[in-house]
Amino acid sequence: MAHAATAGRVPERGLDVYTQKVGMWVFLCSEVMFFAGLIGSYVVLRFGAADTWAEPGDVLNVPVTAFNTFLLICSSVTMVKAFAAAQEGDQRGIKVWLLATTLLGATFLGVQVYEYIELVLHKSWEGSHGFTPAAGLYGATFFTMTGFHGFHVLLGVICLAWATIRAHKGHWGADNTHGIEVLGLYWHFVDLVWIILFTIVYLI
Amino acid sequence: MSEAGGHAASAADDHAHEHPKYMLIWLYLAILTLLEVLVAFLAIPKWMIVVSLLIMAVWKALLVALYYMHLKFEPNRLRLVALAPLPAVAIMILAIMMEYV
Amino acid sequence: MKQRGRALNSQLRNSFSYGGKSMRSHFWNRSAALLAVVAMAACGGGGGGSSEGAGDAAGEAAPAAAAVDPSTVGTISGMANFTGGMVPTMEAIDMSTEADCAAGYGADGPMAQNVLVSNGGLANVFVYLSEGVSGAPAASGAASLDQVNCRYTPHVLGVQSGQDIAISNSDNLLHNINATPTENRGFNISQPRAGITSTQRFAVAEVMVPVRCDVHGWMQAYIGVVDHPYFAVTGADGSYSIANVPAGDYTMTAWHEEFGTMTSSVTVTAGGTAEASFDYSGEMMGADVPMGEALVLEHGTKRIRVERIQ
Amino acid sequence: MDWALPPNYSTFGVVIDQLFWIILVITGIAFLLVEGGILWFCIKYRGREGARAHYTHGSNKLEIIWTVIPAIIIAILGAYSAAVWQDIKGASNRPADALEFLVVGKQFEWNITYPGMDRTLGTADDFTVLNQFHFPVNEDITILLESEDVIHSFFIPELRVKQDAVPGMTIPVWFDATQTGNFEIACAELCGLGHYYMMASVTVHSAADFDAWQASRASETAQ
Amino acid sequence: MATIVAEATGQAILHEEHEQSFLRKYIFSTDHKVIAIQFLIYTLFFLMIGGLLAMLMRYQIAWPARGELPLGGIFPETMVASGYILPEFYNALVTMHGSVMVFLAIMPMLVGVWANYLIPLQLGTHDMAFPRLNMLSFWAMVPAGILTLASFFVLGGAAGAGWTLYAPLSARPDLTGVGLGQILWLLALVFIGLSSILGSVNYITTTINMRAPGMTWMRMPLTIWSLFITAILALLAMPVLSAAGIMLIFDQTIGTSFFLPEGGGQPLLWQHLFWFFGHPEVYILILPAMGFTSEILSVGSRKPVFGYKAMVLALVSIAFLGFIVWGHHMFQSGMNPTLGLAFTVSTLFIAVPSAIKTFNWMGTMWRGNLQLHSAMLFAIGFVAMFAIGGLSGVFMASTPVDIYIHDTYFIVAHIHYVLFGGSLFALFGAIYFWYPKMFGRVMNETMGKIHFWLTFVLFNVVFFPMHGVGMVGMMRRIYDSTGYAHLQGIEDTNALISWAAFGLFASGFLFAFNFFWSLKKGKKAGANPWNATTLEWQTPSPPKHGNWEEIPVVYHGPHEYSHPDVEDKDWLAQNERPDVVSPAAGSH
Repeated sequence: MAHAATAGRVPERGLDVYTQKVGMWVFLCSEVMFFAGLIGSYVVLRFGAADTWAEPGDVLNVPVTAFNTFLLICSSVTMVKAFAAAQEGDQRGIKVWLLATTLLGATFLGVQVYEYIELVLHKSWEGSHGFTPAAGLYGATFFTMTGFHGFHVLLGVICLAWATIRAHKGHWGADNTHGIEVLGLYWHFVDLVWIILFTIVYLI
Repeated sequence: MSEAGGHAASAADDHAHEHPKYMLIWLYLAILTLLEVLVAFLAIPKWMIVVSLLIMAVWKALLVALYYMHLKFEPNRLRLVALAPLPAVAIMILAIMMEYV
Repeated sequence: MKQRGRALNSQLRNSFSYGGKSMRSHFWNRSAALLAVVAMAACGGGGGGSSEGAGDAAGEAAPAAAAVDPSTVGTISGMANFTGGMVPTMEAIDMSTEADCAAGYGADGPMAQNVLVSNGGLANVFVYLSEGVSGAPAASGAASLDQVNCRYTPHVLGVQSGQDIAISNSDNLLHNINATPTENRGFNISQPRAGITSTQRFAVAEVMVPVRCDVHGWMQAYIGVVDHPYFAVTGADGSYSIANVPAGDYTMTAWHEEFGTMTSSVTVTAGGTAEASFDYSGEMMGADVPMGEALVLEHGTKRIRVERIQ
Repeated sequence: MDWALPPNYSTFGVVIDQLFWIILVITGIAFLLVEGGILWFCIKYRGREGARAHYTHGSNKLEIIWTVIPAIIIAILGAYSAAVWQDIKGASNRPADALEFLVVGKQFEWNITYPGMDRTLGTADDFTVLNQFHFPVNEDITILLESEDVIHSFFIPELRVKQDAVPGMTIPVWFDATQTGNFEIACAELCGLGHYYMMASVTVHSAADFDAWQASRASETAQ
Repeated sequence: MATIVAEATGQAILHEEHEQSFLRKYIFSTDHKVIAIQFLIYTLFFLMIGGLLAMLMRYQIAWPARGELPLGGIFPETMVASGYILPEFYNALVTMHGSVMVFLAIMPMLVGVWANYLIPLQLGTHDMAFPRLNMLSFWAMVPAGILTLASFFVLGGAAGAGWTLYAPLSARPDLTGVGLGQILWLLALVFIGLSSILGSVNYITTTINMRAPGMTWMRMPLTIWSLFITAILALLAMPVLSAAGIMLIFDQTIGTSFFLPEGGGQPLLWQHLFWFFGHPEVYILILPAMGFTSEILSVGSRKPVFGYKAMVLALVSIAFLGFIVWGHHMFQSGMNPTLGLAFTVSTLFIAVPSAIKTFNWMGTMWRGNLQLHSAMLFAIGFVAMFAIGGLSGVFMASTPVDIYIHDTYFIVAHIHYVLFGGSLFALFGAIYFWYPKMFGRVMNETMGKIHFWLTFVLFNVVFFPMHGVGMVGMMRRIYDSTGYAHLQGIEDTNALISWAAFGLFASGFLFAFNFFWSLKKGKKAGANPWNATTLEWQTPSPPKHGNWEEIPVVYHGPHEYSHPDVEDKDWLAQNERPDVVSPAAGSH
C-alpha cells in the first residue's frame, strides 16, 4: 500500500521556510523553556513567601528601568527597520539601523550595570547594607532573572556588532537577508522576555 | 518548486504587510509601557493591578511576536513550531502551583 | 493539609545558621567593592576583610624549630579553678541506641562533659598565649583525637596551625566528624569502622573549632588552633603547664565551653616558672563563649542550650 | 533467600499488600504472555533457508484490541489505586482525634516528641526522646513530620509507612498498628554520609504499657 | 528550496574533502559521521567508568564488614581507608554512577551517536542543518567529561547527593562535606544541557526541513521518528534542568536560597523542576532504543514493522504524556496528595502506548523469517527486558503500592530493566547493526553471540533478584544494610548479585575487544550487509564525506521486506521504484 500509488507524488519540502529560520525558532523554543524554568520558580517562590517581597518602586528604580524598557523597544524597531532595509537593498539603511540597534542594546546593558551597582552599593534591604542576590528570595530571583536576560542581551549585542561590521563590508543585501532576519528573531525574543520580566519583576 | 520560487514567495509575503506598520507597533509598545508604569502605581486593589498588567504584558508580547517576529505572516507549520513549548510551560507552572491549593 | 512555615514548636528546633554566613557577606562586600572599582575606575575600596593573611604569614614566618636554648625559656603553670560553689550536675547521656558504647560506662552511665570539676579544679579549659608571642617554632608531631565509646577523647584539644590532627575511631560503628570552623576550611568526614584514621589540618589560628558527630548528637569536641606551641588544656584536676616559653611579657587567655574566656597577664623569666590561674564562678554559666555559632546539644531527653550572647 | 514483603502490622498495610498482589497477578500474566510469545516466535519463526516472511503492515483490529484491553485494565487499576490512595493520604481522611507525635529528622537521628500524659502536643509535659518511637497499638496515630536540615524519609516497613520529611514543611502522617511488636524506623531518602545509619527503634505497646512507659519517661525527664 | 540549499552545501562538502587537514577531518570535524564516532568513543569510555563505579558499590553492598577492598590501596585515604570504602565515597559512587551513566554514557550514546549518524543518512541529506553547531555539541561534552572526572579528586570528593541532586543536601556543603565536587558536577550538567540543546536544534531542524525528496513524514524510518521525538523532549526539558542547575549553583556559591528553607526557599521546587526535566529524560533514554529495536527487528524478521502508524502514534503519545507524569517520582515527597492522584492516572496511562509498542514488536516477529544475528538477539532481548521493566513500573505507578516500594531496590531493579535491559541492550544491538556502515567491517558474530548470552543471563541474575531485595524493604543508596533487623537474610542475595555484576562488567570487555578487533580483522562489509531497505544502506560503507553523490529520491515507506511483488530478493530499498525492480509491482 505504501509504494506504487505514491511513487510519482511531488516530494515534500519541509516547512517551505528556510532552514536557518526554522533552526532559530526551534532554538527559541528551548529558550522559552529556560526562561519558563526561571520565571516559574519565581512565581512559585513568590507565592510561597509573598510577605518578603517589596512593593514596586521601594527597592527597584522603576523610572530608570521603564526608560530601559523603552530603549529595548526602540532597538526592536530599529532591528526590523534594518531587515526592511536589507530586503530593499538599501545599504545605507542596513548600516544605520544595525548600528542603532547595537548601540541601543549596549546602552540597555550599561543602564542595567548602573542599576546593579546602585542596588548592591546604595540600597539597603532588610536592615543589611546592599541589595544583593543573597538578599532573600526577592534579591535572588531578581538578579537571576534579570542577570540571565542581561546575558542574553550581551550575546545579542555581540552578534549585532558582528553583523554591523559585516554590513560595512557590504555583506547584506536584497539577496542576503537571512542572517539579519534570524538575528532579528533572537533580538525580538530577548525584547519579548524583557517585556514579561519588566512587568512581573518591577511592576507587580 | 524551485528554491528561487519558495524564496521569492516568502519575501513577497513580507513585502505585502510589514513596512507601514513597524513604527505604529513601536508607538503601541511605547504607550503600553507608559500605561503599565502608571497602572502599577494606581491606588486600586492589587489584583486589578496584577490582572491589567498581565493583560498589557501579554498584549505587548503578542505585538512583538506577531509583527516584529513576523509570526502573523508565517505559514501555520512554523507557528506550530513557535507555539510548541507553551503547553509545556503552562503544565509546569500550573502543576507546581497546585502545591498551594 | 500541610502547614507550611517554619516552626510548629520552635523550641524544639535547632535554629540553624551557616558556618559560612559571615563568609557570605564578605563575598558580597568584596564583590560590590570590585564592581565599584571596575565601574567607576576608582582606586582603593578593596581593603577590607582579609583575615586569613595574617595567620598564614605567621605560620610560615615562624623560624625553623631550632633546638630550644634552655637559658632563654621558662615555664607557665597554673590552675583553672571553679569557685562557684555548687557544681552544676551534668546530664546523663541516653546511649541506649548504641548498646556497645553504653556498655563502656559504669553503673551511672555516660554523663555530659560540659563542666568537669574535681576538688575545685576545672578540667577542659583551653589556655594559650594570646598576645606577646613573636615567632614560634613550626608544628611538629601529630595531635590525636580519638572516638571511644561514643565520646571524643580528648574533649578539648589544642593544636598548632598547620599541625596534623590524627582522628581515629576506636568504636566499631559509624561516626562522622563534622568540624565547623569559621576562619578555616571545615570538613565533614566519616569513619564507619574501628581502626580507621584520617589526618586533617587547620591552616589558621582559631579558638575554638567545634567538632561534632551527627550520628550521635551528644558527641562534641572543641579544637583550639593557635599559631604557636604555647597552649595547654587543663587536666582532670584543673592544672596545666606550658614549657619552653621564651622569656617575656604575655597576655594569656583561658577558654571554657560554658564559662567563656578570661585573660591574665603573665611574665615569663628565663629558667623560671610563672604562675597564672583562672577562677571561674558559677554565675558565668552561659557566658559569652566565643565561637562561630550557637550550639544546641541534644542528649536524648535532656537538652542543654549554650547560646552565644551578643 | 526470602523475597517477600515483611509481615504487615498496620491497617493500611492490608490494602497495600492486597493491591501489590493484584498487580503482581496482572503483570505476571502479561509477563508470561509476552515472554512466552517472544520465546515461541524465536523458535517457530527462526530463519530457514529459502523461507519467506509473511508480508503485512499490521492489523487495525489487533491494534484496537491491544490498545483497549490494557487501557481498560489500567483504568480499573488506576481508579482502585486512586481510591486507596485517597483513603490513606487524603487530607479529609485524617483521623480527627488521633494521638499526635512530633517527629523531627536530623542528620542522622530521629527526634520524637511525645505528647505526654495529657495526650496533646505543645504542652508543658511534652518530652523528646532520641531514636526511640513508642506508641500504643490499635489507636490512630498521627505524626507531624519535620526535618531540620535535609530531606529524610520516614520508613517503617512493617507498617507500610513511608513519607519524606522536608525541611520547612510539617507533613502529617497517620497510621494504626494492629499488633504490638518491635521494629525500626529507617531513612529511605539519601540524607548524607550517615544515611544508612539513621535508624531508630519502634515499639508498639498495648495501651496500658504505653501509658506506663510514658509516665516513667516523663518522670525521668522532670527530675 | 531547502533541498537545493542542502544540495549546494553537499557539493561544497564533497569538494572540500581532499583539502582538509587531519585536525579538521578527525578532531574538529563538522562531518556528522565523524562527530558520531567521536561521541561513540567518548560514551563507551564513560560507560566503562560508570560500570567501574557500580562495581565498587556492589563490593561494598555485598561485603560491608569485610574491608580489604582489592586494590583499595590505590585510592586516596579520603575514599578508601583501611580497606573500607568510606560512606562519603560510597555516596559519591552512587551519585556519579547514576549521573555518568545517564548523562555521559546512555544519553549521548543514544542521541549524540545515533541521531548524528543516522538522521542525515536515513533522511537522505548531505549533513546536518548546522554542521558547526553539531561540532560544538560534541565539544561541549568534553569539558563536561573533564569536570566530572576532576570532581573525584577535589577536596571533599565528587558530588554525593544522588543523581537527582535533591536540595538541600546538594545545596549545603556543610551537611555533606562535599563542596567543589558538587559545583563541578552542576557545571558539567550545564555543559551537557548546552550540548544537548544544540544537538536537538540540529536534529529537529534537519528532520523538519532536509528530508530527501519523497521522504514524507510517514515514510521516515521509526529510528528517525524516535530520534526526532527524543530531540523535541530534550529541547523542551534540558533548559529547565539547566535553569534549575544554575539556581542550585547560586545557592551554593553566592548565597541565594532558592531551595533552602532557611531563606524561604522550597526544597520541593527543586524536585518539581528536576522531575519536570527528569521524566522526559527517562523517555529520552528509551525512545531512541525503541526506534533502533523496531528497525532491527524489522530487518531481522524480514518483515515490515507491524503497525507502523500505531508505533508512530505511540511514540508521540509517550512524548506528550512524558511531560505530565513527572509527579510520580514525588508521591512520597510531601507533594499535595491531590496532585498525586492526577499523576497516578496519567502515569498508569503511559503503560498503554508502551504495551502497544511491545505487542507491535511481537507482531513484527510473528510469521517472520528471523535472522538471529547478534544485533537481532539484542533487539529481541530489548523487547523481553523492556517488558519486565514496563510491567514493574505498574507497581510504582499505583500510588498505594509506591508508598512501600518507593526508594527501595524495587525501583533500582525497575530502572535498570529499562535503562540497561532496555536502552543498553538496544544500543549494543545498534552498534552491532550499524558498525558495518560506520567502519566498513562486520563485528565478529561468534564473539557477539557469546557477548549477548553472557550479558542476557548475567543481567537477569543481577537485576531480577533486586525486585526481591526491594520487596524485603532494602532502601536505595544504603551503604550497609546489615544493621537493619528487617534486612537480615538478604546478604546471600546481595553477594550473588555482586558476583553476577562483576561478570556482567567483565563481559563488557569482550564487547570492547570485539569492537576494536573487528576494526582491523572484521569481515569486510559491502554497502548493505543486512539487505536492509533504509537509505543509509544504499550508499557505500563507510559513506564518504557528504554521504551521497546525488540525493536519493524516496518512493515508499521504510521497511518493505518480503514484498510479494518483488521476486528475486526479499527487500525493496526506499529509493528503489518497485515497478523498476519488478514490473509486476507497477500494476498496483
